[in-house]
Amino acid sequence: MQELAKIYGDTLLLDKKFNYCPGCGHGVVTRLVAEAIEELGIRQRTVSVVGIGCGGFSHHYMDIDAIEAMHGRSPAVAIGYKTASPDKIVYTYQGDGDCSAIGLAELLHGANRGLPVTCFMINNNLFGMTGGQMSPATLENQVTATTPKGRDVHVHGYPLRVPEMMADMVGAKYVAREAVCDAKSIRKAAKSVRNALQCQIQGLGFSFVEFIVPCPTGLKLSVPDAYKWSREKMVEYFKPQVFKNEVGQNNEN
Amino acid sequence: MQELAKIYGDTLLLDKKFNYCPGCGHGVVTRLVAEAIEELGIRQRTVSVVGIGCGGFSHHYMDIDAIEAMHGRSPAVAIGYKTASPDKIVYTYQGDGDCSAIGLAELLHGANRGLPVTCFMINNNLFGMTGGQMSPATLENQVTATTPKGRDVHVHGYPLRVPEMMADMVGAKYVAREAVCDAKSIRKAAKSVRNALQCQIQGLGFSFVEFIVPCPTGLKLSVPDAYKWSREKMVEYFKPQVFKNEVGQNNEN
Amino acid sequence: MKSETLFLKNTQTFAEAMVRCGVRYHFAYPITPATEVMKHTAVILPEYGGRMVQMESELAVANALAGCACTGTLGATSTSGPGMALMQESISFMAAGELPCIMLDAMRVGPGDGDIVGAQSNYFQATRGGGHGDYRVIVLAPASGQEIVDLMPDAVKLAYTYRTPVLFVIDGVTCTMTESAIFPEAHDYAAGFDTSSWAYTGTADHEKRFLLTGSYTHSQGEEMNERLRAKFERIKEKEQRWESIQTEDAEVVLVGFGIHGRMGQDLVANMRAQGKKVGLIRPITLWPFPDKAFEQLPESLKSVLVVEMNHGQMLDDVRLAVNGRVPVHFLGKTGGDMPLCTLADMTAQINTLL
Amino acid sequence: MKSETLFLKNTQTFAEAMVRCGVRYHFAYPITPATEVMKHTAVILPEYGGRMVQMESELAVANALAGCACTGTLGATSTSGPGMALMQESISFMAAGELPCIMLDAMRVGPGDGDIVGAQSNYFQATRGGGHGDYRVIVLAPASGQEIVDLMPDAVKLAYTYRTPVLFVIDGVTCTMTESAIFPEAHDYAAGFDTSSWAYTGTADHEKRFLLTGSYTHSQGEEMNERLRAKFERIKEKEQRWESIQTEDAEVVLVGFGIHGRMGQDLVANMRAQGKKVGLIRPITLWPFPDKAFEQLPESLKSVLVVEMNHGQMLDDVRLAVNGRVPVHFLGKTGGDMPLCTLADMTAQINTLL
Amino acid sequence: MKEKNKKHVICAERCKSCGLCVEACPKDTLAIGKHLNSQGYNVVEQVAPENCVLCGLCRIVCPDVAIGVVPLD
Amino acid sequence: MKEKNKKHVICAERCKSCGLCVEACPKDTLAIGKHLNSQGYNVVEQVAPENCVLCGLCRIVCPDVAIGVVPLD
Amino acid sequence: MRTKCTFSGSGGQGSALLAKLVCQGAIKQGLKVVMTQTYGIEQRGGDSTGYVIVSDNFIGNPLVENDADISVALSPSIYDGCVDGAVEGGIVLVNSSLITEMREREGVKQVPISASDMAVELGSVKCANIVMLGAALAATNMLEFETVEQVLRETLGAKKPALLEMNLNALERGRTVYASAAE
Amino acid sequence: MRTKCTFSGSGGQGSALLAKLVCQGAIKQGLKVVMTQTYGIEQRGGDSTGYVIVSDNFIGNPLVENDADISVALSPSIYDGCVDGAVEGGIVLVNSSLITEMREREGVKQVPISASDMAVELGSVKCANIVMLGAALAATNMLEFETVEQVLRETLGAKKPALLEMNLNALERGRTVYASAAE
Ligand SMILES: Cc1ncc(C[n+]2csc(CCOP(=O)(O)OP(=O)(O)O)c2C)c(N)n1
Ligand SMILES: Cc1ncc(C[n+]2csc(CCOP(=O)(O)OP(=O)(O)O)c2C)c(N)n1
Ligand code: SF4
Ligand code: SF4
Ligand code: SF4
Ligand code: SF4
Ligand code: SF4
Ligand code: SF4
Ligand SMILES: [Mg+2]
Ligand SMILES: [Mg+2]
Repeated sequence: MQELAKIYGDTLLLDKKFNYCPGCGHGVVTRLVAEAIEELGIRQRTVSVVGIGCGGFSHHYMDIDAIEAMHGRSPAVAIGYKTASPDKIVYTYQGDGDCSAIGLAELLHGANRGLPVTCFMINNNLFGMTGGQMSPATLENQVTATTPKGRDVHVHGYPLRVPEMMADMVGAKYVAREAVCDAKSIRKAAKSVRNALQCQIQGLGFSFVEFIVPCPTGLKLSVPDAYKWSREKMVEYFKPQVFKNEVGQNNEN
Repeated sequence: MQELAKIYGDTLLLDKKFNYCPGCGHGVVTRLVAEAIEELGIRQRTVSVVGIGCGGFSHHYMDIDAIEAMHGRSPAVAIGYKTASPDKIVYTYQGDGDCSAIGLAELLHGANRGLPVTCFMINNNLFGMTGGQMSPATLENQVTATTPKGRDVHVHGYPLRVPEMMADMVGAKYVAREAVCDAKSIRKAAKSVRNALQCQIQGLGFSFVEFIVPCPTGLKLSVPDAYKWSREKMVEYFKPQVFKNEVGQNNEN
Repeated sequence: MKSETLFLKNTQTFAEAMVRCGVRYHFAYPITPATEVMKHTAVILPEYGGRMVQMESELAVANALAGCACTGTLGATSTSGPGMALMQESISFMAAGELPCIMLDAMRVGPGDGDIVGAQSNYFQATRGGGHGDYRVIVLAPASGQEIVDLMPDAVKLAYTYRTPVLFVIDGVTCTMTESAIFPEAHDYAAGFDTSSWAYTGTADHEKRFLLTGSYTHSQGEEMNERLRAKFERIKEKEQRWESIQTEDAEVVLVGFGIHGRMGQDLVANMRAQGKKVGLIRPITLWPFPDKAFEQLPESLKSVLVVEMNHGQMLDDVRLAVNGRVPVHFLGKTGGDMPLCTLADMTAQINTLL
Repeated sequence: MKSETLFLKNTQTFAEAMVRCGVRYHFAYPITPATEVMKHTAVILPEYGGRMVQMESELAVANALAGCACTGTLGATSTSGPGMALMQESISFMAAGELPCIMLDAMRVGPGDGDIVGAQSNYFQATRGGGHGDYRVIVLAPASGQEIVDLMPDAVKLAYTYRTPVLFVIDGVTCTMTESAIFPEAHDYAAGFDTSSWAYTGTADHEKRFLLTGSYTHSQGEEMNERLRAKFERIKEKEQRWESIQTEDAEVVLVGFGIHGRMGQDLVANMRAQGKKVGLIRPITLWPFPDKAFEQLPESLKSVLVVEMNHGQMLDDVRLAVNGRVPVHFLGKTGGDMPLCTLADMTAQINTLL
Repeated sequence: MKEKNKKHVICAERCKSCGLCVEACPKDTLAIGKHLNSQGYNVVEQVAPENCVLCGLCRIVCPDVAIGVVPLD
Repeated sequence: MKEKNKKHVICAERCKSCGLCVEACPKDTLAIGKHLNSQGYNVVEQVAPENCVLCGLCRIVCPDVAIGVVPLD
Repeated sequence: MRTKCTFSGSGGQGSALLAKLVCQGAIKQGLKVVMTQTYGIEQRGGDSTGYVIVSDNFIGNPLVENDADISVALSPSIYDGCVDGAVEGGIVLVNSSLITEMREREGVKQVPISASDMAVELGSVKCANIVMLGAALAATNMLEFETVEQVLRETLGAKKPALLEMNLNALERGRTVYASAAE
Repeated sequence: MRTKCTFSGSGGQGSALLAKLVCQGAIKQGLKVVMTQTYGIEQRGGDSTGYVIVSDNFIGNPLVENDADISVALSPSIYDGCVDGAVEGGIVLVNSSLITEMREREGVKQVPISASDMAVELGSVKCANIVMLGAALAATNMLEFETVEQVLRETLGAKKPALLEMNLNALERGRTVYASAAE
């Protein structure tokens, strides 16, 4: 740990073990966010507004201030915060349920408002914390705790694609979907995290990144199978792509 | 009145005078909806779920059952209704504030769910009933009761385009934006009203029509000026178009 | 479904009971510890021709429930405190619109998002409401799986007789307890009620109807309020439910609902065995609060002890019912690994009062 | 801003008062009769370097307000009953997270969406809350434009001293009344409080901080609740406010808040002029309820009359305070063209009690 | 080109004097009149009924269902 | 092709035995070992350290920040 | 001294302005004043009433609860309410140009004034409210006539000097006409 | 008669199953039974405890409030809680394969049983909980031994006959070993 700490710097608090399940995709995204904060040198002026869900723990592993908002309301909290303190860097860290089920209005209105805040949506395609229920991102016919015969799209609709809904919004300046399912996709995701925060630092406007991550526990799959499933099924429907990038900055590595 | 009643049939209750302001676009849309119900022969099995706003009065002028939902929640009410009574025809009649400010989540999730219900959004680009405040559809720099110096897009975002957000939703089968600003656009709008209800009658899925209408009172303009303003300014930003039409039916006139 | 005895978690018992009594549509959004209810109805409702519909939020849930009720059909929901907070708007709407439905608050610790362990801190929320205006809903507080089963037919009847939401409040400890309950033969109690005089089912067989809770003329608003006021008075008069145990000669009466009421049964037995004159009043309806239970308190009574899994909420209602006749004491806690007072705590406290 | 006398609608007075006392961010969503407040702040806040931010809903409003408070900055909102219902979740959150802010409920008739005429039917919502868990917020009930101005500095101080939302409840009749108020020189009372010990402003000058109201260990939940319980007790002890008029020898005491309390002033004067021994208690804080006002009720007292613009809500608190010593009567109505009892109604009722 | 079996009607009680039909009429047959209805509005009237072609445009644009072309009986 | 000044490290206490690094390693140098850490997980270990090319892929994929390549000091 | 006033009319007749002018006059004279209004959903026009209480001490009860000392009825639709809303011994000023049928109420003095006609004579039907204001001042002595003149000057003077002239005349006309109309 | 039981272990040790089997046995014998569980956020594994009360009459208080008559401690992490949670005169069955350090508590009888080792011998460490069940039955007489055998047969018999055999052996082993272990 001490040794690893060298490469991570001050943001990541390695003395706190992640209490995510083994293999949980939140672990990777949490690390990527911490790395970007460290690299961008914004740790001391960054505040995380986390959602209710497994990702709510993410801030415990970083040396930054944090606010655990009510379920789904992080974007509104972030807007209130940023209004009063425009010099701070504010990002939300929300699950797909938090962000796109109960919190859809706050997210989309937040995006449309265009204040420079950043929303990260960690899409593990179900409600992890509450025990693996269907979320808006659950795939057609997927069995979950609340869809014992699989998601019936005639009752519960098709899986909801979120960044696609921001395409038309002028105030949204960086919008991307990334996957966190193998080394290559993780490297790409790291870039989007930086871009999204950079977008805020430059005061351009709203930024958003969705991450496709596996929740082995909720999927009731072994860790490798959960990753395989996400790589194959999830990424097919939720295509990773950068929808919008108005960040002037040139971003290497 | 008696004489006019001949051409309108049973749905429109002409003995009740509209209590919209002179020139209000709600009057036209209300009539179009009544005409479509009459033509499609669904009066006795149609239920209107109206929003809170000036359009909340729309059902008073029709011989149909109605539910005045809480502000913004009509789509959720309609879904509960349709779930329990799938043979009924259920449409919501909501203002732009009701539908796209406070009620955005219920609308979009409703659309995505894809149950065959119909939502009509009457976009007069402000909150009419409460006295002309900014709505999500208020144009850049437009002066309203709550934007005394005009809508500042850096604080309140750019005007929100709603049907555009449904483009990607499989469950939404008829999606259109119409204008109600002159005879020609009204004729086109009439077609969309029929198509949207037809979409529901055929059980295809969710249908949605936005209507660009003038609110002379809220705009503080004379009636002709309000229509002119809507034709010019509103229609420029909110382009009327049929985004999606999966209604199998051939629709003449 | 024939009569049978099932050993279930009480959340599952709730699901079974409501479906067997006629609920066909269950609208819900996951939240611990209420989620088990929707997991269970997702499995069993299709067998009854019904459906569990997971909505995108509790706001949507409560409004879909209202829409379902408008058709005259019995719907239900289940949630916990944070979800209840989001349903207040629609509960006020349903109360105003006189729409029947069944709701469950599987109470967990607050405030804020709170913890998933049990609590009774939503007593005010349930009985006084956080919605808009003057309104009440009937609140039932069963203390065991069997009582959930036994109260369900009543709940449906109350919902339709008075055209009102009926809210079950069950603390998270009781909700997550597993025990046996005897289910009588399934019976659709809702079907016994004729809703054709009010349901909004289209004008084929009735004159135009509409449900308004606003935008009426001022006088209509007053009429609605007076109609509701009269109905609430009627419910208060006729529907108070409680269990009294050995209050006739008691020196101390324990008052507790849900799990504390249930523990009180043991407490009275234990203390009576020691010759101590202790009685119990266990409110079963929280609204209407069983004021009548307090009407004939005995001369022997020295004090009343209210025990709650919160910081003192039903306490107000007990004090209102006792109205200064004897001192009313309070014992309560919430949060922590043991979010409730133990029997030992209660016993110790009562001993100081005897 | 210098001291000046302004003749304003009381909603505008509220806007002026809060801005002159330090509110810099006003988050709101239109609703009659509260909308005037945001219309006014939209004009004046920019002059103070602040901003009125119209949000997409009351849910967003209340959560933005929480976010603003997290920075230590004083924010405010204004709404009416239906909007209050939607804010319950976040109010519980702010109470749990100990976040200061100023709120206004310009009370209108309910239930459901209700009518835009005035009411006092959100007393329970304000004092008992509809949010999740055991919590309270300070509730102030001014009875005139001048009292709005006079209470505002206190409101800001209370919000920061106790780190809590402070909620003004003003019935729609009083809100839409136009009258003069003397404004003292503007002063930013919020600026006088050091928030650096708790605000979530980044780790540049403090150790990592985080605001949790859930997902804590069970014991943290209990600690939070015990901390809040102690704080609420402190507030109850120290912050009760009320106005008593000629209660010392009264045979009947009238209790009313807001407009009814104000009318009571005339009533007492009129009846005393007729030699009738009538007094008035006008609660100014609704939570904490001024129990102390009822402690030394005179021997002469025969009964208490509670008058509200609702169906009896503060009535509970008055009965709890009187605790059975004398009968407590109630007079109240809501809705209609005249949504409140007139002075004539009140006088007639009191005459039957003398 | 008047169509047979049809006639032009105005429902004075419903008219709110908004003038939209006046603007829409291709034949300039309509104008706001002097007569006040019970709602207090100056009712629109046909000032040149002979020019009316029964095209129905006035009906289409009227937000108050106060005007139109109806069958002769 | 080992880079100089760098070494491969495993933080046994953080490892949750998920196996993702094992899968990701291009050189098959990693395997789940027998040692249990205090969290009760079998810690991953380098079974063929000599083959490690210090490419850092294991670090990238590890969800628990339990493994990686660090400067020699 | 406390005077309760009711100013009622239909949309556009300026009853709210009337109420406001009285308020401003009262403030000028250092009196206490409270104004309440019937208020409705924005879009509906229709009748409106402004209630004003002028007093030399704190006004507890801000309601005019059918005890108006002076009531101005500008249009027929609100006439009944004005008559019922007057106190025993109160005065109702009736715009007899529009209100053609009056009904008796014992103990209430009704004074017909053809305010709209006079206003047309004076230049615009819009100043009928000011005619009534002049009459109301004459009927009650609740304010100095000059104070209200001053208020008119301040509010209209700068922006619309032509209007001011007409309104001052209307005010005066109301005052002088009251005496004769009231016999 | 009323017996309060606590079954504790770490994730995967099957303490909840243990509790459930006791419940099923009780139901079979027509007894009243209530089970409560410590419950947490789904994702966290960790320790878990099942509390069971078996009684021949209605169970008012469903809590085992530090008054367990019989307590099974499967892993070291929950050992302390088991000892503290026993009633005066209660019995704690200690899985001595994993719990190597015991601490004295007066009035509580602690019985070490190397359940995990025995389970390994019997075929799988997973049946350590069943060994303990056998011992618990021997220690308390709260249920007939045969009833629980029957429950095992019904729950495992159909699906997993091989497992059944092992578990029946484990149950028996627990019973016989209890006598000697308890001296
Ligand atoms: C108002 C409210 N409703 C429901 C819940 C229960 N709840 C907690 S987390 C969660 C969803 C978690 O799913 P997601 O946001 O996808 O996060 P994940 O755990 O999958 O990362 C829910 C429904 C709550 N805390 N508050
Ligand atoms: C929860 C809630 N918030 C606010 C209001 C107040 N309100 C009534 S109508 C309305 C907006 C009306 O605007 P829109 O939906 O665009 O309809 P319009 O009147 O313009 O047709 C608002 C904010 C309310 N009734 N309920
Ligand atoms: S439940 Fe899923 S999302 Fe939550 S920590 Fe476990 S693996 Fe991660
Ligand atoms: S306010 Fe606007 S939307 Fe409302 S009725 Fe009047 S014109 Fe129509
Ligand atoms: S029918 Fe045509 S021509 Fe005749 S009045 Fe109407 S718009 Fe004009
Ligand atoms: S459009 Fe209709 S309401 Fe308007 S003037 Fe013509 S007839 Fe009258
Ligand atoms: S650094 Fe590369 S080669 Fe070495 S263990 Fe990690 S993945 Fe394998
Ligand atoms: S990826 Fe990390 S947690 Fe998983 S086995 Fe490898 S080192 Fe351990
Ligand atoms: Mg998720
Ligand atoms: Mg609108």
